[in-house]
Amino acid sequence: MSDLNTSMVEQYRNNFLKEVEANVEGGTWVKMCMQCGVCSGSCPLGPAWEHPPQELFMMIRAGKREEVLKSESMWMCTSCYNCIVRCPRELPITHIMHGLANYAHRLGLAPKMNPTRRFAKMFWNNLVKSGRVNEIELSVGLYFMDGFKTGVARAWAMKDIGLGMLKTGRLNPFGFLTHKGCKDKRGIHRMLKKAREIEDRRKGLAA
Amino acid sequence: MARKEYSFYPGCSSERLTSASNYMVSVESMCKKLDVQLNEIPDWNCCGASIGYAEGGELPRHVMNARNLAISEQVNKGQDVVATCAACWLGAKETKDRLAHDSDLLAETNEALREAGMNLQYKGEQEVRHMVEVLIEDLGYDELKKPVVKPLEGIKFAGYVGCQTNRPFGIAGESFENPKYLDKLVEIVGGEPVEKYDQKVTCCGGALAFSEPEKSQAQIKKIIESAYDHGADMIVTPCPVCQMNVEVYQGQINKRYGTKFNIPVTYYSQLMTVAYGGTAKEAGLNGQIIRAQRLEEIAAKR
Amino acid sequence: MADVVATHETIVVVGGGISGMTAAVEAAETGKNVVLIERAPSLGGRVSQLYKYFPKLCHPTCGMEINLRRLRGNKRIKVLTLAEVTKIEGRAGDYRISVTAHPRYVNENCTACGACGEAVSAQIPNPFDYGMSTMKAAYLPSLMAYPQRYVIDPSIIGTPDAERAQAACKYGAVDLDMATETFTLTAGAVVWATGWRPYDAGKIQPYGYDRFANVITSVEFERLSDPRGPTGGRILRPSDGKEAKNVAFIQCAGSRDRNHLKHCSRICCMASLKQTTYVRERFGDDAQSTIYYIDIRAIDRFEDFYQKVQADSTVRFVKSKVANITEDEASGDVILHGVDTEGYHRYDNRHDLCVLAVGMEPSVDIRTVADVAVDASGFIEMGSTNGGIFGAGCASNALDVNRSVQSATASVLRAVQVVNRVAKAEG
Amino acid sequence: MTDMKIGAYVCQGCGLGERLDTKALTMVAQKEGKAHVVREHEFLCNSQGVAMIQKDIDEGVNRVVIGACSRRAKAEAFTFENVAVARVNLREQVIWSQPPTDEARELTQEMAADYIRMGCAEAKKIVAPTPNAAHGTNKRILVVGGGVTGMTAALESARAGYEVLLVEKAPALGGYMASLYKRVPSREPFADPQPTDIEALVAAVSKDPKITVHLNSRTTRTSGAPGQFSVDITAESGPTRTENVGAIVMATGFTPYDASRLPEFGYGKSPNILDQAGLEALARSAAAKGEPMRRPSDGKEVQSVAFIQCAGQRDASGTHLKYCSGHCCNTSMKQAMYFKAQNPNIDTAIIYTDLRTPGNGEDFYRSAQTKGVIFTKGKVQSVAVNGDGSASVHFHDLILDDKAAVMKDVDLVVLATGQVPNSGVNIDIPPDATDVPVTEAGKVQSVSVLNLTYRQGPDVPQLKYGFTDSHFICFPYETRRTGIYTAGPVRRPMDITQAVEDATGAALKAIQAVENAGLGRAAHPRSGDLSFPTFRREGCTQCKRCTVECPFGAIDEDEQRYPQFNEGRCRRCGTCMGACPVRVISFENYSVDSVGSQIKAVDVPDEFSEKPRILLLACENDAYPALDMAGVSGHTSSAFVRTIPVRCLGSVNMIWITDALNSGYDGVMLMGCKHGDDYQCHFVKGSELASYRMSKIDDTLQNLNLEKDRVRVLEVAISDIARVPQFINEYAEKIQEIGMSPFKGF
Repeated sequence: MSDLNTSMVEQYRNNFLKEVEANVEGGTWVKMCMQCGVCSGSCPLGPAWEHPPQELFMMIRAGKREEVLKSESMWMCTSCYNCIVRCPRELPITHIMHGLANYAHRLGLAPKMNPTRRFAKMFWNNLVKSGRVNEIELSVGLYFMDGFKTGVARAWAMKDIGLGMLKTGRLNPFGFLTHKGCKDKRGIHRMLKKAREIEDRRKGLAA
Repeated sequence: MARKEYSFYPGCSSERLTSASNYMVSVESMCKKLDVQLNEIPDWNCCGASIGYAEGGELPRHVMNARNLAISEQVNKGQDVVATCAACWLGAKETKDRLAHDSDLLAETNEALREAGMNLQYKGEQEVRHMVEVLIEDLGYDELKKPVVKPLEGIKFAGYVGCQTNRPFGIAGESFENPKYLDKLVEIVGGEPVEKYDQKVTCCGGALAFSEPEKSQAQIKKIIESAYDHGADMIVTPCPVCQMNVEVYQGQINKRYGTKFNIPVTYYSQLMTVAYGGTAKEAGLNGQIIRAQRLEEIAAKR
Repeated sequence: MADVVATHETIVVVGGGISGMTAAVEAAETGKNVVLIERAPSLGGRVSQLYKYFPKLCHPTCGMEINLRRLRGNKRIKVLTLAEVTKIEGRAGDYRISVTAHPRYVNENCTACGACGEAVSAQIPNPFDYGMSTMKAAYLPSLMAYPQRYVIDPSIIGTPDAERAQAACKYGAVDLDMATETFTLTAGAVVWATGWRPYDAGKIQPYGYDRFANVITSVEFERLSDPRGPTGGRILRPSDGKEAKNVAFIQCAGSRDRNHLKHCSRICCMASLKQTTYVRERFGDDAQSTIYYIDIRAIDRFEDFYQKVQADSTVRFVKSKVANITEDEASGDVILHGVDTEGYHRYDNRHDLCVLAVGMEPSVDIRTVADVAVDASGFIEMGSTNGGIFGAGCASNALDVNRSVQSATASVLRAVQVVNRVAKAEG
Repeated sequence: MTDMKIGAYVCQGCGLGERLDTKALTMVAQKEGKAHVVREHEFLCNSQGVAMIQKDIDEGVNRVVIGACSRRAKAEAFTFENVAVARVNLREQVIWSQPPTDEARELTQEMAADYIRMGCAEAKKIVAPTPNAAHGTNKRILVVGGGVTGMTAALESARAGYEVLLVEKAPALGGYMASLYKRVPSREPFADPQPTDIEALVAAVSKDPKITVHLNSRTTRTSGAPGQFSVDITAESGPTRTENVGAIVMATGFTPYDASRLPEFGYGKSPNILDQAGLEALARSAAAKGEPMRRPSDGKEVQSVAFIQCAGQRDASGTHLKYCSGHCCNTSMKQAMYFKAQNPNIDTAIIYTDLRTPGNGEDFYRSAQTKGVIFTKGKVQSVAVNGDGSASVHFHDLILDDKAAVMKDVDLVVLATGQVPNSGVNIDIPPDATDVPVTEAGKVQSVSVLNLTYRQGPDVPQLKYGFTDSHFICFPYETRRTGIYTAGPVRRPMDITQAVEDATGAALKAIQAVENAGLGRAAHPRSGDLSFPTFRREGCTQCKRCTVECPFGAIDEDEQRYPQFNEGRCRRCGTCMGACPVRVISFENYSVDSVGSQIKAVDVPDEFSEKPRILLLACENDAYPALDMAGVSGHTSSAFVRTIPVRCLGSVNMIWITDALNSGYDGVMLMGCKHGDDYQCHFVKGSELASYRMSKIDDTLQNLNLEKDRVRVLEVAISDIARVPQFINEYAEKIQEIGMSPFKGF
């Protein structure tokens, strides 16, 4: 998909940093980090990070392209924005993590089976379909993404919650059929297609 | 003519028969009592939510939000956009913020917007605000106190603010680590806020609730435990994602950790509706999976 | 203040801390007439509230004694305490300086015999201890106080306490009719040495200074360690008076931070290194100090001190900006959360006490008083743009004591140049 | 000299009247003290009290004894023109140091009586000092060194109206700063390198009518004292001229640490490995040619640069410089910006352990990052030079904890080496010494700068690592050579901004020195003191102790090998007086006799009285104030102690102690300041010399066959307010324990 994957990276030189600056949301901020680690310490899922944000920034500067882009770490971001508000250098860390994940995902380097990556993909496709999220379709789809059997098992495990939601009128059992979504679906699809084109052009990614 | 009018962005989870429909119900009742009119943005679309990043990327997410804002600028002229959902508010506000500081991104956004119907163009004319902001800044605590007829006496609430209503923008004048407005709202409706509730801005892991359940449920456990430790009867929150996560997974958490959690998780709008004399139905209390009995009792009182 | 004689050849020094006192004596010993204006009731400023100086670990009162002797013995210096400069008008060689003098309610007859203090019953918070202790409402600001005269706190004026103080004084030194005075001084040049104030630690929300009793500031820790301080130097923590043997020091508390002060306050690293020696001095091998830092800034020969502290087995260094602090409500202990970025180690460290090495900001915004160029942090910029008004010490930059005194000495020469020009012109 | 007329005044204020029989005290003054006039007063320090004394003075009283509060209080009230005043401290150190009980009354009164006796005895032996007629009046300032520090000192002095002589060894003014391409910014927004503007500075100095510049010249002989220095200025071409100046600013700057001592970093192995000075040269020549910066080895345009911080600095092992030069982090950032300005795509990496950019330097740091300068926290292990002229930097990445990190094929490596002071000869190192410190070895030359004719050596004493810094935090300009002030990197490692500030401060001190010399007044810490040491030539045995021990090198030897006092250089500490075995040195208001007679004046009860007497000689700078504050704080201490303040323990002459013991004192205490590495003695060596002399006291005690404990030397700080009375009481108990002195009543 992209020749970027074949590009050679020298350790402790700027070429990977430049790649990140060009293609990752908020990437131009990576060089501003002073390695204080307040972000790493502020993440609610901290222990789940193999490489916390400030370390990822250092790895980018050190040219560790593979380790960074193939890492599970940035997929641990819960978008809580703790890191952003505490960073003494005002780095938009949350967005950089999203940007790295998105970039790795688009390059096809992101871990295939990472659950968040898969959920995010499914979530996006779900909302794009009608312009609005179809919750029942999303959750059921989620249960069954690894096939029928595991799906049934997952659904069963979740049945109490599901029933609770149904009973309280917070889940629409017939949502598959009745979910309407936006009127201007075609417009939205065209719009998103265009947006994707523009972004790929900017990032030198083949659509 | 209502005393306040806003261009309203409800968001996916506020639709009928969705996860936050009860929030929606109570917001409508609350606004009626406060004489605030919400004009829904026609054919609004999803904000993309923060989790949309992986597949959606940067520009498409901005475009989604820009579409809503552009429609609002076109239809609900001169009104501030108000959202009730933290994610919707943040998504829209972030887009406004980024486009205001990045002309290239603005141009690209409008280029894509042209592909959608209603020949839209985003200008960035309208403020994007959270319902709580509107209540505190436009009406003010005193105004919010006036309609109270049934003070929620004797109920102790843990004010759980969560992340995205609080960071990175938050409510003006409040700190990121220890915002006080929820507690103030609780006081206004006659309830008792939990002092020193140390988990009030802890992340519930909502974004990862489906993909990393054990991790997000570990977060939720902290949030609920502290509420119990500080003697709370209920948790109150301004965020539909927080509400759902903290409420619906208590059963699973009990299984996982052998805890006995069973604490109601309510919305500020539900508290206010009841305090303002609304019925349990008007307050969407029937939407609670864990019943908020104390509130229902008060609502039932003549 | 009719007795203050000032001319176009007079140098007015604003601020009676180490920088201002230095400026005053250096100028006077160069043969210039000086009016020294201090807002507090006595000279000494912030350094007099320090237990020890780095890197020598000597005592501020030692140099203070010498400076006071130089000052007492010099007829060229007129000292005004409890006085504030409200406006400076004019130009180099010809300034008119508006001063507001607050009443001390004690005149020069005072012999500091202490009778009024014994007579008064009201207790007030002691600013010398940052409010960590209280004192009588008729008081001698400190043992080294100059002028060596008591002060009656305005809060008891009009109460029987004040009457008692007056009755107790055999020398007619208590004068309850004193009132605020405003007057104008003439001067050829001004040395502005109003010093610094600690950054408001409450603004650093993740550290909970406003919520947790055992999170204190570095200046407060100086008082806790000082035998003349509120705990008699026995490092007792505020929540329960327990000995604080396990102390955390957080560097850059407010400094080097776009959310707070963008500059580096220079002294904080050395101050914390020094304060670990207080813990060591007090508790010996039972002491445990941990310094959480981004970069240890021990420049020039201060490096020796850093290396000395590094060699102390009771001191740990963690390369980390602490993410946040939580309190263990049961014990009152503070728990610091964060990541040691040297090799990525997560920590949740429990300490008896946490000391925030708070940053420096100018204590007075000079722009409200005079038209003077300041940098983005409010420090007076060096250079000729300011006519005959010269910044000295921490009013001009974040400086340690030694550099402040240097700066004060330099500012005196700049002031001398102005008044010498005037003298030449006036012949 | 008119005959002596003593007036003794006893105050009754502050409780003295209630606690003491002041009438009896005036009697003591009259009968035993031989005071001509004695008076009591209920409030001596007020206007009437002072007027009363002045009246007596007008009527002939020329020695005044004030029995009131400490000499540290009410100094303004009790100063009288041309009259010697003896302050008797009845308040802080008598009534406030004794319990206010009836039982204590008798001893308190005895104490007061003794102090009155001592006060009268002192008054007899002192006169109000008058300045030496021989003081110098030359007000010209000599500045040695024509770099930014020296030029600033010269210009600032001239602007204050003083003549300046500027001596520079090089053929042109400018110094190290002139070799810089640009300087670290000194103004908002602290974002970009700034022109040095050195040409403007040189021009200003050159055209200033008050400044005379001598280039290609050195100071080959310096003698004299403040207000009257005589200096030989020798030009390279030969001729020497002698000039007179009043004070000297030494601004001889620094030399970059010799990078060839860093082979591990490849210096010398490839022309592409430079020190910071080398990089400045490269940048200047490139800019001059209007060309990009190229690799020295092959002229290839530079694509990548690595900066190695702390190269040969902060080295605890002692192989290289132990200290941090302070400016190098900012300097490397500045130099990295040279490259970013040339081409933003040039890789510039700064490898550091602690980034040190205090104050607004933080803005400069952020600016460097914004420009794409990359900062890596790491410890460099080695630099390997590759065949193609590029280099590979091997280091331990401290963040990623990678011990085998490598920065491959960089075109240039810049070593941030430190500043070595050009401080001349280290007079404390004997010429034949083998273990010379790195800083010495690091010097290009170790020839004298000032060539002082002083008995104690040709240059200014060095504090540490060759720097001529002051050891006093509160007094940065204290040098041990009065009237000679050092400034800039020779004093302490520093950057340009600090050097300019430092030069201005040093210039003020030099100006102050000539002004005071002209009035015969002493310099800090006894500022304004008019007394000065004199000696009885006929009594002198030429033992030279005074010339060796004077902490300020104030005493030379004349051609007949007699001590030659240069009071302009003297700080009036009295160390010479303490050193003199034949007691021929004295001051008008402080002498072996003035203290000795106080000691003798004390009434020593016989051995059956159970009333021991302990002499306490206390340093007036720290111990004495501590004793005062102990009194103010209500700490009580033994009533058997009699305290005499001394200018410095260094001024304590052995005879005082032996006299005291011989005349029946049961013990002698000395309280002085800390000595050693972190000395707190205001006269630098005083307390150290005292402790050295006292180490020999045991023999004396043996000869008298007295117990060792009869003499005790203590180090106290001014803050030892609670400890000082403890020391006294512990010692008093010790004396009780060993019993009364056998020498009583002789």
